[in-house]
Amino acid sequence: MASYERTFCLQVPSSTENLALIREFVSAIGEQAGFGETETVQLALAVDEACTNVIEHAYQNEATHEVTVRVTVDEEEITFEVIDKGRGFDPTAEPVLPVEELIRQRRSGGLGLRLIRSIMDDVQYRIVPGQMNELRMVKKRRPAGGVNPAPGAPR
Amino acid sequence: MASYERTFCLQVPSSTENLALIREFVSAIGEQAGFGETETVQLALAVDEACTNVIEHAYQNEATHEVTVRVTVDEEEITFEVIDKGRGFDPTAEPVLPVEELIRQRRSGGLGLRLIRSIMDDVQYRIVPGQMNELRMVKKRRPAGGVNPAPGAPR
Amino acid sequence: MTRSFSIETRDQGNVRVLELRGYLDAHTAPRFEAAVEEELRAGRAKLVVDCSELDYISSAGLGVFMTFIDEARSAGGDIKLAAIQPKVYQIFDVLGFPALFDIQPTVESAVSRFDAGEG
Amino acid sequence: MTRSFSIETRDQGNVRVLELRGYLDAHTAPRFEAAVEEELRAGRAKLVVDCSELDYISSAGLGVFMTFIDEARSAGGDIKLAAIQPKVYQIFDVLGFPALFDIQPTVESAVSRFDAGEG
Ligand SMILES: Nc1ncnc2c1ncn2[C@@H]1O[C@H](COP(=O)(O)OP(=O)(O)O)[C@@H](O)[C@H]1O
Ligand SMILES: Nc1ncnc2c1ncn2[C@@H]1O[C@H](COP(=O)(O)OP(=O)(O)O)[C@@H](O)[C@H]1O
Repeated sequence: MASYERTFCLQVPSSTENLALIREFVSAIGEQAGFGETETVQLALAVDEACTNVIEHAYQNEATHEVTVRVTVDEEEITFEVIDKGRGFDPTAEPVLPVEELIRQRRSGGLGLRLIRSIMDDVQYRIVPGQMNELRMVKKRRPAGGVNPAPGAPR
Repeated sequence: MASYERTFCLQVPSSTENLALIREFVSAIGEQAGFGETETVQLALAVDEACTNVIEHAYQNEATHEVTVRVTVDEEEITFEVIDKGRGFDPTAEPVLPVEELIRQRRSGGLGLRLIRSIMDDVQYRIVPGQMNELRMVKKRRPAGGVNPAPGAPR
Repeated sequence: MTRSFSIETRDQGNVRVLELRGYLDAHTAPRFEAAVEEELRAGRAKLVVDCSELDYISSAGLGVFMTFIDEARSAGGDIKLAAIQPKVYQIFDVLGFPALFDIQPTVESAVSRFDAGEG
Repeated sequence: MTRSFSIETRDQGNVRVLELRGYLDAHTAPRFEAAVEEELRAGRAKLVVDCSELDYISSAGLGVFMTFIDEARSAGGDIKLAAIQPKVYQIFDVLGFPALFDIQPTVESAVSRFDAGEG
């Protein structure tokens, strides 16, 4: 494969109304980058969850702000950066309760970060104080066979 | 209608592969802004034509550059800015030949700007030397009846 | 379009079937939540959610099932899921829903599990 | 998806029918151009383009018609358009195509106009 890197960027108002557009954006890029249908749906889901969190938590449902999704595609992986200028948080401080426990508490939330972590290969969150918060999610391309190379296998 | 202004921005590599994504972006916003199906198709067509021109002419089909589409929606109108950093041109110097004449010359081009001008209410092109070229296209909202207000009518 | 979502409700015997169509995300989930709540408030706790036309679900949609499942079961009913498309099933699967919810291949089998008194 | 485009070719009597599906833009137009060129090079100049499944056309697609119409007519044939959906027809209309091309409501009527010796 020829060496290449492509970047895409989408910026929309912080309203859940725009989640469909965000998913279409991710799906188009995932498809173009050669991910299969199942993986493309999962990528769109992870970015949907990240943007939903920005809208609901970082901006507390105020639709007057902006959500930015930057995507970089290269031979190895696809990287998504979801950027906001709202309230930051500490993801490591969020309890990961079993779904049974969430149900017992009649809580409808707490699944978004879990979905993101189970779909993506790497997830990093950083706050650049006074500037922005950024959730960075990386998904590696799978070799044609569809399974991960064994750890330590030559690449 | 409540006073509001919303902006959206999409940036993609300068490849015709991304025209479909650009159209989906415009269609989603047009629909959300309350334009009907016919008008939404036309808005997507005009922006497609503008981006095709950037890819083919400003960047001469080199896919390594970027095309940016900014959209602003308010109560009165929807504005599209198609931005490139490639070769600029003088739209007023482009001859507007009748389609019959184009056919006689077996030319396949020359229709894009014409489509853009017939769809949009206002079209402006400007070169910011050393920075960017920008095609700005405005479409007014039609009042419910679907026709333009008479010139000079009170607004 | 990946934007639309709708719910149609019908009765099948003493079971209420909610058919979901389209895309269930944080934007459309409040409508699904209101629909389930309305059923439970009206004393209808035997619910089957027909997912055959559901194209997408995010955690906001999954959350509606989590919020109401205990209430439906306490009232002698259940919220059963039926006819989930594979691309949607994988999302339920990631979160371990199949162990917690009664997911049936067809609306008929879901309804008949209520008739058999298993709900 | 708004990304796909395909062409299927079939014979109807001595007329060649090209059925376009999906989205014809600057990305997909080169395939349509190659298909029309192939027909003309092979001496088949009586062409009907079935647009019933065409969802979109931009000037790059319209340009293919403009490039080859004179050549087809000089060879005793024509490129007729058939069964254009309203949302696509409006695009042809903006540019005055209906005055320059033979646009028919159905593939059958387009084919029969060749049989009647009109093109
Ligand atoms: N982008 C964000 N900005 C601020 N807080 C966030 C963000 N994302 C997540 N959180 C916090 O982490 C919690 C867990 O998030 P998540 O797993 O997505 O579940 P949910 O959003 O359904 O509560 C949220 O309730 C919120 O308090
Ligand atoms: N964004 C642009 N940058 C540079 N040149 C352009 C641009 N848009 C249009 N042009 C010039 O104007 C001409 C007419 O454009 P258009 O009407 O869209 O027809 P076509 O692109 O099919 O030739 C083009 O052939 C090109 O020379």
